[in-house]
Amino acid sequence: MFVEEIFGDYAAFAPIIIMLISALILPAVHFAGKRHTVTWAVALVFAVVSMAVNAYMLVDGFTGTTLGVYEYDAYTGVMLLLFQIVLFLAILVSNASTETTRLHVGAYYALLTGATTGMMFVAGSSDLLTIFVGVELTSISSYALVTMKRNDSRAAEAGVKYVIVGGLSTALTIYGISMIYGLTGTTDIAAIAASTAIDGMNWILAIGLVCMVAGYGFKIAAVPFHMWAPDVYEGASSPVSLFLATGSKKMGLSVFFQIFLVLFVAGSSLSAICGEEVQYLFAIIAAFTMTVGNVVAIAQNNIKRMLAYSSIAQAGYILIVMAVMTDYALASGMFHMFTHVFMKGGAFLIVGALICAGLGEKISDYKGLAKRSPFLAAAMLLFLFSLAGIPPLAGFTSKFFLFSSALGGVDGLTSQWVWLAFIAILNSAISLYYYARVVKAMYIEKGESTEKIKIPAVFTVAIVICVVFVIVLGVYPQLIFDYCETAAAALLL
Amino acid sequence: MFIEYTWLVPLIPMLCFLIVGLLGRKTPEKGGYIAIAGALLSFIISALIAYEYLTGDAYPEPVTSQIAWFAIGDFEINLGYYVDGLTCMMMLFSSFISTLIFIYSIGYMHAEGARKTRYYAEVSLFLTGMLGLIVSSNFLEMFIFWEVMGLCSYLLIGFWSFRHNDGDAASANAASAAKKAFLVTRMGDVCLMAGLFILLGEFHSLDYTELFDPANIANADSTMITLGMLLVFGGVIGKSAQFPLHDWLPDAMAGPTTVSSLIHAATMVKAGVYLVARGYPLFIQDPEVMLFVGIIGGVTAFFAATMALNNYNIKKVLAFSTVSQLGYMILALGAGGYLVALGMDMGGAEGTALIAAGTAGFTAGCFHMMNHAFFKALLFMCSGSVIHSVGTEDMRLMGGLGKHMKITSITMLLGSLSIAGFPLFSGFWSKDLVLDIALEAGDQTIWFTVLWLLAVITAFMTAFYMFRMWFMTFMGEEGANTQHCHGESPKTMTAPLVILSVFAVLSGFLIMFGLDGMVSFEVTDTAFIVGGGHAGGMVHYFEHLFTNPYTYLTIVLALLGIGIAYLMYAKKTVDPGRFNKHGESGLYKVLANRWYFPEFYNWVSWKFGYGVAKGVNYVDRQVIDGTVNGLSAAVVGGGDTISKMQTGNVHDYTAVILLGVSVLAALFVVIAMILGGM
Amino acid sequence: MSIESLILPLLIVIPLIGAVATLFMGGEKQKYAKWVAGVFSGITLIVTLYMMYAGFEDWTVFTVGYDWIDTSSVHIGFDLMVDGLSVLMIFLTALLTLLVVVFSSAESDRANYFHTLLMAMEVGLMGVFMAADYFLFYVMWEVTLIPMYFLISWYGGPRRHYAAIKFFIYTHVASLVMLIGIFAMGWECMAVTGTMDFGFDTMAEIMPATSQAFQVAVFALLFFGFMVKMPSVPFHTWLPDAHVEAPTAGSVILAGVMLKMGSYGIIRICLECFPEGAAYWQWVIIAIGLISMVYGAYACIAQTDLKKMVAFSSISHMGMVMVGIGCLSDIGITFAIFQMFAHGLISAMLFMVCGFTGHAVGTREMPLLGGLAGRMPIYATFMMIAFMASLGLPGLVGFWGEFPLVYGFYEFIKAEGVMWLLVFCLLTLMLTAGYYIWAMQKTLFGPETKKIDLEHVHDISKPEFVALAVLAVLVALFGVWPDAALSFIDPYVDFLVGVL
Amino acid sequence: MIPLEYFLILGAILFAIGAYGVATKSNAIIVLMCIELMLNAANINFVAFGAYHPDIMGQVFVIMTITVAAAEVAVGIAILLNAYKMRKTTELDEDGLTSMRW
Repeated sequence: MFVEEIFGDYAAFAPIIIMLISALILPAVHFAGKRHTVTWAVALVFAVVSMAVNAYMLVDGFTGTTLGVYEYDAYTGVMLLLFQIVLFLAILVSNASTETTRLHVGAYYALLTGATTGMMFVAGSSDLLTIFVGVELTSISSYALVTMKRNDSRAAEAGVKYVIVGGLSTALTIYGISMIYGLTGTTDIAAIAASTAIDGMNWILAIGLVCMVAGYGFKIAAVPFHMWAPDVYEGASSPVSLFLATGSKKMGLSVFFQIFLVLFVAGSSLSAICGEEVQYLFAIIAAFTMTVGNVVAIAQNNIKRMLAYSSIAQAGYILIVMAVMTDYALASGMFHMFTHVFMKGGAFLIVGALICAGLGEKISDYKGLAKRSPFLAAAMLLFLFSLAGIPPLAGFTSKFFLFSSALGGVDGLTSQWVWLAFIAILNSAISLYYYARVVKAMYIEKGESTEKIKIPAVFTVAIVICVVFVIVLGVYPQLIFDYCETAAAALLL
Repeated sequence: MFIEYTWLVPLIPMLCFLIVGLLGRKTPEKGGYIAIAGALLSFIISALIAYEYLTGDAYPEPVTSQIAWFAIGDFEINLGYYVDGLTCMMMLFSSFISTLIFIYSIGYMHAEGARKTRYYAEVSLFLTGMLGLIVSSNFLEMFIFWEVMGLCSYLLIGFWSFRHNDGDAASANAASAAKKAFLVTRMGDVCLMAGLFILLGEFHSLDYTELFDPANIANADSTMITLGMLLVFGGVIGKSAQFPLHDWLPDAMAGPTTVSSLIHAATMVKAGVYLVARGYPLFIQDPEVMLFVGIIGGVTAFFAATMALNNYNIKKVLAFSTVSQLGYMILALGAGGYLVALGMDMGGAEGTALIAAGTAGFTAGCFHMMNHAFFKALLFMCSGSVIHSVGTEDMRLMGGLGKHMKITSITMLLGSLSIAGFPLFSGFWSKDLVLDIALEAGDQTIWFTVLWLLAVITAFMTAFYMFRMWFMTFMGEEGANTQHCHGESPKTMTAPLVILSVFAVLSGFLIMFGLDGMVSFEVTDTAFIVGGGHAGGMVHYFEHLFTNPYTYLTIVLALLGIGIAYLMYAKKTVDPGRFNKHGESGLYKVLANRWYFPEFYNWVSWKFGYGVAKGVNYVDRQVIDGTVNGLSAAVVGGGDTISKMQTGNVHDYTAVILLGVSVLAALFVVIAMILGGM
Repeated sequence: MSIESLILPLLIVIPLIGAVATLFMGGEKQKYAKWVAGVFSGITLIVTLYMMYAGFEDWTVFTVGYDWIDTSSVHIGFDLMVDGLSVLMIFLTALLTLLVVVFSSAESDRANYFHTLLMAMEVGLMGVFMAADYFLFYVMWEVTLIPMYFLISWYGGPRRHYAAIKFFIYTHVASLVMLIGIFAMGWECMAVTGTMDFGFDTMAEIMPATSQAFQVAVFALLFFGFMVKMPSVPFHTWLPDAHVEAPTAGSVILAGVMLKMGSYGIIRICLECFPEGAAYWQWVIIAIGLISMVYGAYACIAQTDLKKMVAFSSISHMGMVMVGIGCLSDIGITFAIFQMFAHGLISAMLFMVCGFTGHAVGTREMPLLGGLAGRMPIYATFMMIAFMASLGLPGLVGFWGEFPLVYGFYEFIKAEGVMWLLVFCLLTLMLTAGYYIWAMQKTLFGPETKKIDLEHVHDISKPEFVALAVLAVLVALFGVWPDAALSFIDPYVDFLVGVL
Repeated sequence: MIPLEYFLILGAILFAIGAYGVATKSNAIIVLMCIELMLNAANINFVAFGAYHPDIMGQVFVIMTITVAAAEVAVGIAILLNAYKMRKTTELDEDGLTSMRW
């Protein structure tokens, strides 16, 4: 296999190495060329190459370990692919977008790539330390990314909020990790799971776990750690919002999977001590997250904020995985993450494209969009209905798998999480209300202007990609679901 | 030979309905001739069938044939015909009178223009219903035609429910009368339907042949049959306008007079009586049912007659009279059936005697039904002729018309004499037979004695109000509208009058020439047989009636009634105002207000119909929908409230995070405690 | 590949092509959209008729199945099938879509989208009635919502936004509850076979053997979803609003076919898979049915809007279907299905007539109307036929949905010793006659109204006449020849009663 | 040997002080410094645990944390400068950086 030939012992690291190279040379490229289009093209090429390499490795079924800290398996591959898709979409539209910075173009792409590198690093880690470092790499890059927006003081404010809340959550995380480390004497997740040093529930364990949940819960914007998200998504430029909502959030979820699923997977000694408690904890967080996300989304008038809350709700849905803790649930959760990338990403792309075209961010600005740009309106309609879970779109299929997992235990039907499934579907119905508001504005209400809208071509390309995947994953979920199942099996072994 | 084609009898009018309905506008007289031809053809076929059947070998066994239609579960529902004596009689007089009335319509409906198409289509459909009902071979089939007739009755009562020549008020009146007719009869129909459920449940079939088989009846649950037949009788009460559902019929006079004549006097309202006669084998299973039937009949006869006493609307008088006469028929069937039922319960020789006596009630009821069809059709057509000519229905505006309308006045006089029971006129024979059987049943229970008494009083009232009507119309000084009289009606109208008057006078004699055998009822161990009974003959009936002292009583009462009417309304030597305080007496008002039945109906329908509906609607809008809207408002409001917590101040965010951590930690421990891990 | 195996996919694909074709017929071309829609729905109807003719003896020849999603834990197939239960519904769908296209041929506001929505709806409805896989079933079930949502909110009345979103969310919640039931079935299947096989046939084998508690619970979940769709009191309030605001075409499809999805689901899924659950909930089903019947009928009386009245009458009639199903007997179910079919034809007529009233006269408020029969005789005739059929006049199709059905119910309650319950049925029949006759008196008869300007009111146009006439003929045809429909239903019910 | 609890309590106190500061101080710089306090609280825990378990990982973690903290503060200060440039304030209160809400 050519990856091994080229990268040798570092084969497992191959996609990351490509990304790192990209991140490192991009400022130089920009410094040398001073042409942001070139920088953009280079970033894009590296992203695509990395994605291709990863895809090849994934399809090929490559597994391997590098330096004893980074393990590439199906799970890693799938998550990497997800992050790379996000990166690809974000980079693709960044050059054309009128929101992104024009001053520090090299740094901008380097940060995007660097943040992705962090995510990718996380996905292959099995040690709390490496996970922590990877997450911080992503976080710190994102703080900077948020502020890198042209002519908008909201970005600055968003950056401040993000960095403060992020810093707090880092502190919580590290404090939690220290507790766990103190109890078990190790930071290797598998070792912690198998550790016999803990002989029962105690306050230290509780605080340690809750602090970690809180710290990483910040990344996925789980309630009550979600409050930064709407502000940041609103303040940041659309490509960055896209990146955060679909990429950074997925990394948080991946961290949850890698830490808590592995810690409490059936049979581990920790699960015997407080497995069920953690499940309930997550179930409650999930219920609150989806409910608050959806209910508050109704009150929003800014479409970016609405999408932010909708992202919170979607994260809540995926947290069902953490409550149920089966590999089927994990597979469906991962699948939902994929579909979420395309539908939420697509929605942010349209918002970004329309901002480029001079439209506002208010939902009322979308009035009459169907007349002004049938394509964008139709695409938005698809994304929103997909988010609401209307068949036969991707969002429905993934929700079908995800919600169905709530009813399944290890051996068939279980009624333990039926209430969670009910909350999920009720939320799903509530979400229809605010998505339909946008649809109504686009299709039914008459706008003041009937002028046709022109958007940059790359946006069109990116949106088309999302549309295609939203439909294809809806009618042919197996394209990815098979990999998700393999990945889930690989992680939970 | 003809009998196999019995299905043609209702089918021909059906075809006429379709032809007239679809193409009638383009034919001469807007389809009138087609309708007449259809009715006439039906009559001819009926006559041929009747002749063949009555002279055939099968007689008196019913001739029936059916095809499978569909199945309700395991129960086969069939379509077919069922011919016996009763069928023949009904078929004949229905199609005959219909033919005459259709011809009459050519004249009467002449001015209606394009609407005539609708008229002829609807009456053809009606005839389908009536004849179909008569030849049906099972209750379900009968019920279908029963309802079709109801529909036609509705449509025809409402014939002028829009764009009435007399203006908007008349339109509204017709519309509301049609509605009332449909709904009131529907109430009965719903009962009938329930009765059919019970019968179907007991017999697993609705074919007459199955239901009238004594072996099957013996197998069935007798309580259920009782209940079923009471419910079936509910249908009769609705259709034949019996107390307490009689009130629709007077209102139904809002339709054209031809319709009143055909549907609301001669044929459709007889369907109820026919149903009792047809269902006789089941009705007589329980004496109590028959007692109930008799009571309803007697009470109706009396009540309706009282209301006719002081009405000024020529058609409404006739309508009340119709109701009253229908009561007679039901009374006869009830009284006879009561005796038969008692006899069957009793058994032995005494029982056989009772049965033999009771079957006369069947004959009397059917006989009166036929006679009534003739004379009431005649009377209505005469009144139609009068109305056609003077343009009003109010008798106070008529008077002295005898000079202007000779034929009409004479034919109507004949009809009135007939219904009043003037000796040797048709009504005399049948009415006295009815009274006779009621009196006979009175031997068994005091109820029937009371009913007989009511019936006798009714006979007196009948004579009085009929001649009150005749005198007010044709005698005395000329009323306001008499001046505008166009003279005698056209030939198409008077010819049927003359023909019918002949029948009205003479049809009573039919019973002396074998009709009693044709509509007799016999009970044997293995079957209930309609028709084929022993025919009494002329001598028997003359002897029977004229040796009966009560006959003379009724004759005297009838003459008395005519006399009083003469004094009051022709000679005007007696002022009717003296007896009713000039319309101020309580009784007069009660009668004028039809015993307050319309008010009662209104009250019931408003209270239990609209009142409840209002309540339901309130619950629907406020409670159920209110909950739904409230929930959604709560969600939206909750969203607003929670979003206000998002203050934009990063301190609050961090505070919430820290609070969240504390709460979650506590929660985690609590869960652990609940689950017993700690 | 035989021609039979193409039929069912064709029934989905043809309208789909129609939908896509009309979608791109904007601008000048939109006036041809109705022809395209007409042709495609016409072909669909022809294929349907061929299928009814060719498959009468053996429906299984049409069954097709393709693997759709086939992972280690889930098996979902693109399975289509047809049988005596669904064939009538498919016929209704094909027929009413065509008639609606014909009836609405005057629609000129964004005509192409209008027809796209109609065709898309046909796709969904066909899918629901043909699906032989729960996933597919659910997908199609939801697919029907979207076109209806847009039909109401684009082409509807003044409160259309409210009505559309209420319809959308209300029925969506219900179907999601149903979805949970489907999940439970899937996991139960997982426990038995090791994979979640959502195929109808697999489920029909496994489910009747499951524990009573499971059946009771899952039956309830599914039943709730179907009940809201039917809709039954107290979850019916979306219907009157939706109907009042929907354009005529939407109402016709909504009442004519979409409501049947609910009862179809109950029979197809609840009864076939959960006989014990059905037995457990039997009285609840009957109670809901009876309440819907009486409540709907009473509510009709209080309405002043013609369409709203007819909407409530749909609730009442579907309540009757529910009662029939609740009997769990041969007769009850047979005629419940027949009633579904009959109501499909009749309510289509009713809504066409009522919709036309609104169009032509400008209002549907009964207090404002009166004496229309004089000015619009043909319209009046159709209205009368529709009303009479709906109130169960013998000789028209409605009667055969009522009389035998109530008889089936009578048999059941007689066996249970609660015969007095029959009173509710009789009361409903009475009230039904009451509100229809009352409505006719108010609108068609009496003095011509002076409250609105009738100067420019015309009788129905040719296309509208054709649509109504076809329905009227069918209403009469099935009225005198109920066996035409019963012969499809009977074999299916025989099978179903075997399961119960 | 000093009991482990003492270190933990010290850490907890530091953590609490930091948390209090984060939640109340209106100056963004001070908030950043409070976050540093919290991180150091964790560091103390790590060092202590690392010492009590004979394990090098605790100290490694501390090094990593310090690095991360440095990076975070660097970026944080840059962001604050940017915010000051844009808004002329670094106050986190009502009249400061609270334009995005609800």
